[in-house]
Amino acid sequence: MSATIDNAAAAPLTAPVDKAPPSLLRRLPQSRVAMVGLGLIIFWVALATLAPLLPLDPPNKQDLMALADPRPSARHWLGTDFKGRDILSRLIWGARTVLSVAPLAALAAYLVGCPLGLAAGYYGGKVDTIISRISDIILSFPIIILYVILIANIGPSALNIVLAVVLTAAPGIARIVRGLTLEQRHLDYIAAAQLRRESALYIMFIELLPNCRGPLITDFCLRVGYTIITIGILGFLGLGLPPPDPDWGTMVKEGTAMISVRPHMSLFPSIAIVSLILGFNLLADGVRELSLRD
Amino acid sequence: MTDDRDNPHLKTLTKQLADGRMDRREFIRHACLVGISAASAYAMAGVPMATPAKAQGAKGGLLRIGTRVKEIKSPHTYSWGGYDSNVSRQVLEYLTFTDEKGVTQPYLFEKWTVSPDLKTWTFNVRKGVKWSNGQDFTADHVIWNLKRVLEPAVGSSMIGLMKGYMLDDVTVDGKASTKIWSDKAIEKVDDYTVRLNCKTPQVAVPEHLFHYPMAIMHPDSKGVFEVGSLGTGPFTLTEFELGKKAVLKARKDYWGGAVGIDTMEQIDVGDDASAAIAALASKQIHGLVFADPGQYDALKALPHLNFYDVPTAETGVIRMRCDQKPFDNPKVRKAMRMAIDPEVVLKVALRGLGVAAEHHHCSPAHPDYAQIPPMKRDVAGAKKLLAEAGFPNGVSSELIVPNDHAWFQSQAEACVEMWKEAGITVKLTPMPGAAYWDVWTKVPMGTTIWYHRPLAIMCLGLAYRTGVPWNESGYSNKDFDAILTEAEGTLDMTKRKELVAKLETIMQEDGPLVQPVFRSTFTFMDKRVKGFSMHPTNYMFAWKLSVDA
Amino acid sequence: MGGYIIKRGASLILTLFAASFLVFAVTEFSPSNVARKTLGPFALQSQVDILYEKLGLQDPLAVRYTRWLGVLLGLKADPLQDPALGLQFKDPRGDKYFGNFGYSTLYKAPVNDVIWSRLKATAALAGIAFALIVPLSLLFGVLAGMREGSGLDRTISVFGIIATSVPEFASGVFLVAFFVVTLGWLPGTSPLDSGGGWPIWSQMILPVTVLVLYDAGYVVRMVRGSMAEVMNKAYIRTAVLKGLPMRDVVVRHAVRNAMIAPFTVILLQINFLISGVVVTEMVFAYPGFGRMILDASLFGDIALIEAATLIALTIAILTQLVSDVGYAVLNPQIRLA
Amino acid sequence: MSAPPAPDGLLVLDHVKVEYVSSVGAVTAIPDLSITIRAGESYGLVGESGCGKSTLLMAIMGYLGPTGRIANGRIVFDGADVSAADPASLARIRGRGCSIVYQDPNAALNPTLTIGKQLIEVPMLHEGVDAKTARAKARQILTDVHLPDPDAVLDRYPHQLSGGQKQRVVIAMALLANPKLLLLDEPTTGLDVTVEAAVLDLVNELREKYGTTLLYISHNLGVIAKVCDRVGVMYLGDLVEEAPVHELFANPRHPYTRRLLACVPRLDTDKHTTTFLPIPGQPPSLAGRPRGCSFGPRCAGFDAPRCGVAPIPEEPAGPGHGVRCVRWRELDQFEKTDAEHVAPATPGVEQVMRSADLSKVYDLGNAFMGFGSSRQLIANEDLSFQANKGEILAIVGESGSGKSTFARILAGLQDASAGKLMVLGDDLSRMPAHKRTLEQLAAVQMVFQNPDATLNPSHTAGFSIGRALKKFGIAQSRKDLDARVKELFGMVRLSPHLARQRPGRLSGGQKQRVAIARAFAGDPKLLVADEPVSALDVSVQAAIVNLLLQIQARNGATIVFISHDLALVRHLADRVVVMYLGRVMEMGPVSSIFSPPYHPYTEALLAAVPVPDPTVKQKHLRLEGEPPSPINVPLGCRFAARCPRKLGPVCDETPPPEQAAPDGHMIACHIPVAVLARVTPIFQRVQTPAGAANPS
Repeated sequence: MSATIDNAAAAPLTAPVDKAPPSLLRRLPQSRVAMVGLGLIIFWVALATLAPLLPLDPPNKQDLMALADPRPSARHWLGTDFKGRDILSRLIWGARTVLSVAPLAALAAYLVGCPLGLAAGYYGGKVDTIISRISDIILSFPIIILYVILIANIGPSALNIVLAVVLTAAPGIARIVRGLTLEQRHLDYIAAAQLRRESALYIMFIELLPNCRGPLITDFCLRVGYTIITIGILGFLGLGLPPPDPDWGTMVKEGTAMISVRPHMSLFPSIAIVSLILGFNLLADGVRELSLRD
Repeated sequence: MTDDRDNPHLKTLTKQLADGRMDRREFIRHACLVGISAASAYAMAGVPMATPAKAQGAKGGLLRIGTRVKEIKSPHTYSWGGYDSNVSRQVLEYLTFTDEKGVTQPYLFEKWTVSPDLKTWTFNVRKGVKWSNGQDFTADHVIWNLKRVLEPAVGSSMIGLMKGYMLDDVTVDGKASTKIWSDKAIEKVDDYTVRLNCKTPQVAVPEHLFHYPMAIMHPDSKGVFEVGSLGTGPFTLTEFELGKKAVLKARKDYWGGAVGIDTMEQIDVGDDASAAIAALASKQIHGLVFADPGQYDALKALPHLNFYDVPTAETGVIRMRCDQKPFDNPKVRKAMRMAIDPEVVLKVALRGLGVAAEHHHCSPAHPDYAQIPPMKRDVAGAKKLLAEAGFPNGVSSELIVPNDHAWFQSQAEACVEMWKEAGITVKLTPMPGAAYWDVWTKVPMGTTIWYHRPLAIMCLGLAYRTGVPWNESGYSNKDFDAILTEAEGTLDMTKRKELVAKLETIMQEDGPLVQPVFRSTFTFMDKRVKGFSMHPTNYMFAWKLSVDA
Repeated sequence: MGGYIIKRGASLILTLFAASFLVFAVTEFSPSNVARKTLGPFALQSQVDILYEKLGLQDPLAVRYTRWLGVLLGLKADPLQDPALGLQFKDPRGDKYFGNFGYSTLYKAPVNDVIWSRLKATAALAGIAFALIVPLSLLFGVLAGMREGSGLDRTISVFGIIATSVPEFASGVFLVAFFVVTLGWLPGTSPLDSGGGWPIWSQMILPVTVLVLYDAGYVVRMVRGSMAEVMNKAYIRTAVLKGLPMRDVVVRHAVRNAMIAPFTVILLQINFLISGVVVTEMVFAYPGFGRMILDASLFGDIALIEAATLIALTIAILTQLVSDVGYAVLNPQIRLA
Repeated sequence: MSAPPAPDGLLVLDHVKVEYVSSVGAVTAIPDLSITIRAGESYGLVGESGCGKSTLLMAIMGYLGPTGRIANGRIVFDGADVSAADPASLARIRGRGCSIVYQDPNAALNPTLTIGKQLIEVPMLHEGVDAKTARAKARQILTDVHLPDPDAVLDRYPHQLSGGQKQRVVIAMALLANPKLLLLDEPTTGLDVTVEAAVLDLVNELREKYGTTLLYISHNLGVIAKVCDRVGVMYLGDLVEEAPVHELFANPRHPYTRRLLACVPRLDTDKHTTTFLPIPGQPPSLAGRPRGCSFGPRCAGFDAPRCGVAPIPEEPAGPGHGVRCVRWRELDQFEKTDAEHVAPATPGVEQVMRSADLSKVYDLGNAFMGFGSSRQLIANEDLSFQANKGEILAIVGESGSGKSTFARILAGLQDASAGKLMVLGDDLSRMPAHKRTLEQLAAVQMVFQNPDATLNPSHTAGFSIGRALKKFGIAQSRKDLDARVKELFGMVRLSPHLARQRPGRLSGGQKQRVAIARAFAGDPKLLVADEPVSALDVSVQAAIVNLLLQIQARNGATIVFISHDLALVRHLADRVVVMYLGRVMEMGPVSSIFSPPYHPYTEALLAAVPVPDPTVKQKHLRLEGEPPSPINVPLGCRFAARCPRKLGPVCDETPPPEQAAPDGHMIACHIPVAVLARVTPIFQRVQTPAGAANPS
């Protein structure tokens, strides 16, 4: 029984029909926050991609000459770590790991979480109960504890980190997708699809999922940021990716002992981590603001 | 002194000293081992005896040491001397005392004599030692402790150490076990005399008695150490909180004399290297039990600290399983060694705090060390050997690195870089220390801590003799075993060194290990702490210390 | 209401049950076994084998899990405490009682002796941090969300986002470098012991700061978001157009509604603070719950991991319950069922 | 309008210009508007969505938000310039001079505070009285707005009240400030028609009692006709016409006003006699405001040199009647009063749909593990009616009547609990969509209520039509598909290039056209239309209704039309079913429903309908309370509890008999048909202007 609501009151009048918002991606430049975030991410992606072409020391090469004075110098712009390895090179090569593992892990979590959430939201009933119950159990776990227990037991490797992220993040994603699905499930376009007897899979993936993309893009960026923090924490707790290949968290950890005399050893890796996380968080924030503006 | 002159071993030893077959240091060490008093030994060697760090007199005050406060309940089954025994060490004492130079001296045993065949050891219990409840310390107490640690059900690692000369293998319910080889093995001569009758000759018995699980407990304790436990030592444990701190209060009636401080607190600073540094920097603690090479630079920069170090035979052996490909081929094993420059490892992993080793586990700190030509790094040679072994394209393997010794990883990383140049690809896999001990004899390549042991042949015998429990590499070489057995029965130092040289050569050519460095153990203490010296096994003796206000 | 409590209680037990089994299964992947961990690295393999068999470690997972559960529920005696093993493992509470988490192989002590003091220490840290996070986040969140898009809002939002982007280990490390090493104003570690000349309150400052910085950033943003949303609601317009001064509009009409959504999030922080402080505890050598879990996990101390998991989960689920009840109190439209 | 502000104006808007500022620049919402409202007057502002009427209201209250501003002109209230007021005096004006009643009472009340707390704030703040006095005052006002048990209401939270009660609370809140001017912003939109009528009665009553001046904003001309003395018509921020209410309805002078009135369904016409005259095109965006006359681009009489250059001045068209049109005198030359009349489809005798004792019962929760009692919601009970080929069967009723449930069962979105539902010979009562054959699915399609939800925002407008064509096997190849989609777009009068647009770029009317095209993709024999136009502006609604009638005339489909709008039903239905709480109260041919004998419920509904004609007088008949919850249904007649003609216990205890009246007219009531027939008709014309037809 509701009629159109003329709520042009406090907000600007509804967007003109002939100028509906273009896709989120094309509007991204409107958000300064998002652009700063994107800039930070692109900066690291570029460095990571170009790593083999850059005139850098190999990341694991130990420069014995630098052991005496590891501070930043013309030879090593960001100095060396206490094993004589070039920090800049290790940061850039380390970015390759972080930038592949974190998004990959988040993506894998989405591949698991989305179908679960869609099924729970669309089918409801027992399917929903089972999926939600399992999700609840995993989500009740204090997340860091779960990571520590998992990684300490199955061992630190890129694959295992991906597995751990999937296990811990998929339920959260499923919950979000379920919520978004529930919002839509009773909308008329779903009914219309049912009335032409579309299959459940079709409705879930073609009709429902695309409409979840706004919140999911935001969530994805946040999750990548959080995964980077997690990988950093695991490295810091000594559960990082196996040595000697550079891992940002491990670099911070290794540098902390020297913080009072050689602060650059943990300062630069920390800045790297913070900048990349900030990038994803800012992007997420910008995207969210933009999608709220619709 | 008269007793010393009667010592049956004196003649051999003095002769060797006179012939120059044994240096003065070795003479003193051996003389002490066989029961000659340190004073006599030093005198005979013509070395002025360094005044042992004496207690500074009762000045009072509080000493706070950063460590990990681990479980301490069962001293006889301690698994590592570094942390757990340093709490009980202040309360429970040992029968002998091995100083930082490796010289074993009397302690609760006032003196001892040994038969010429090195099988019968007679120990005199020091009189006047009183338990903290006032009771006298007697031979019965000693025997109770000895028997207890050799009881398989107790699970003390003393079994491993004394098995060769005190225990027989037996089968109980189809399971391998051990028992004391003879009813008379541990003999009470009188209230203040104990005799050990060994199955085989053994020169190192007094050193073994200083092994950390051999803490002397009161029989009433039933082997449990806790707050208020009886001990003969200078302190009593008054407070203990796992993972937090242990508080020890000085006894007024300690047999050894005045105790320098009133209270010792051992504070748990965690595993994080930076937390310990922060605690020292903010003067929350006076010093650390020991420091890691990774902390060295930072601590050196703190002006209120003194640096203490001592060279040791402690090392991290990268051992290869000889029954697994590709290490079943001795050429591959040798190539692994040839690709390494120990000096690089020393610099990178130990900040130079140690000595370069020669891949044979015998240290210049060992008296029976023999100087042989060091292995030079030879990348081309290593490649050639690999090609000969059938690996022209190099080999690859996985190296397990237990993460409870931070410098192991630095060592491994340095090695990986050098191996890479020789076409050897090694993947590092860190593992919690606890987990490593379940696989340490199984993985193809692993890094194992070998603590300081007084003799080179002890190390070789424990780790590389065919079939012994701690032979982690599965190494089996008949020649090696034969020479080793011969060396163990040879008291003549020159001869023994010749044998050891052969063993060292076999290790370098055929052995299962890459062993680039021996480390010095070191620590930092507040300059106000007086009387401290670094012990190679990180033992602390708080009663000798004092703290300036 | 009675039905509600029974329902929640049943779900709590079910969750604990499932989670404990999950953890049990995960620790299967851990190398080494209880016998080796109990006896330590230098015990002979034969000794380990004897204990292995005596403890029934060769049994299938389900059998061992049932046995563990039996010990926990007080139906079975803890096998490690069997004096026949000669392990000197003795729990002063007896070997058979409800809530017997068994024996920690890492600390060689009953789990109940180890775990509660850690929890207390962490609770103190978490409590202080929480007591700061909540008012700070509410204040800044409300200030920012009150006027969306204002300069104050942007400043607070940017600070919030930066704060959440700095992992605890990074901020911890730099706070130490600055306040401990450079200035010498604060102690570098927090052993919760005043013996080193630093009173305990001074030892709490840095860990609490690290937690507050990281966490408040997040909560501020939540509160801000909710506040901004509420400020756009029609009933706020109603309040303004009633002629209420801005302060009354915010305090009386906006804040309570703005609290509804972040309330759950705020309570979830307790959960995070109890277990997620592991990094902070590592940096400051704080003798807490998180560090204990890390140690236990690295060592593979199943009994301790299980106990810690169950306790953390119970806290988490109770927090959730409190948040649901509180949610219903804040929001009269919700009925608990 | 442009006359100098009258000295007796309580509220004077003097050349007000309102802008919204954004990063891309300022957008003018109201270019230049002047109104004077005299004390004691009831002024109505009418216009379609986006015309700026709410913006104007907020400008008067000084609450344009951070982006809005009054760029020019003055708003003088009771001698004080609102547009220049400081916050304190603004607060004083808001609190004591000028109160507002909002459109959506659900949103306007703070959900976490009790009604009492929200009410007593006002006197405590503005009169400085203590809480007790304030509460007494609040209680008094609640009594004035006829809320039963005001003490209980004071202690309740908003969600514990019904929509109508909440709107009464909002009105009470506004009255508490003793305002001189009461602004009402669509206060009855979203309420059921019987509730709406009661609220409007209240407004009129209070106006008489307190002598408050009213400014009433609505899109509903019927409501305006009921409560206002003077009316202004807004289009795109301009006041295009202003006149006393009778004058405006009798002699509309602006082309827009005329078109608007021609789009409104009336109770005295139907599809056979009249065709709606929709306005071509759609309103431009504010940013694309045309030069000259804002209505120019859509006006049949647009004459560029005269209309498209300068702002149009206001011209007097009678006493108190102003119009902004330069050609108002020439209206008859270009305004057709009669559009091309489309002959509606002729109903056949062939039965397409028949329901027999159809029931739908929802089990509300198996409470957890047997705790709590399980409850049932009876949505439909014993529905028995039929629809023939080419017929429009309308089902009317207020919210909760179960009409949408029936629609969903019919379409296959739900299954029934009992009874039969024969469609083209098959019983579909227990055959939801996934069990139906493709032929059965194609035969029954549905058009939904909410244009914003009917199309998937992620897919193009043509996408779902293409899917339907493919699924129903009508077209497979890309080429065929494109051709068919184009054809269907043509059928619903949409440019084919819109098929490639996403719904975000379509207007509500366009979306509903796409939805109709989609429903007709499979050439259905039966179309279920669930309130397809209720969310649309009246001019758009008219166009969609015309479209539906045209399509039906062409392909002879049967339409089951669900609606709450009796006037619209009067216009297009052939037969009508009146439902209340899941049961049929009355049914029959459309004309029989709108004349005696009435079912008492139908009678009350008709008495409540807002008629867009101030000359029609309705019989005063109001229902007590609001429809009870369908969870605890009475045993006897569903309507007994609210029935003004209740006989006694028999109504409560015995289900009413289904009495037959002539022409297949059925009334389910205990009162004999003969008695029911002895009532006066609901609608009486007071003064009949020339040319108006006799209301039925």
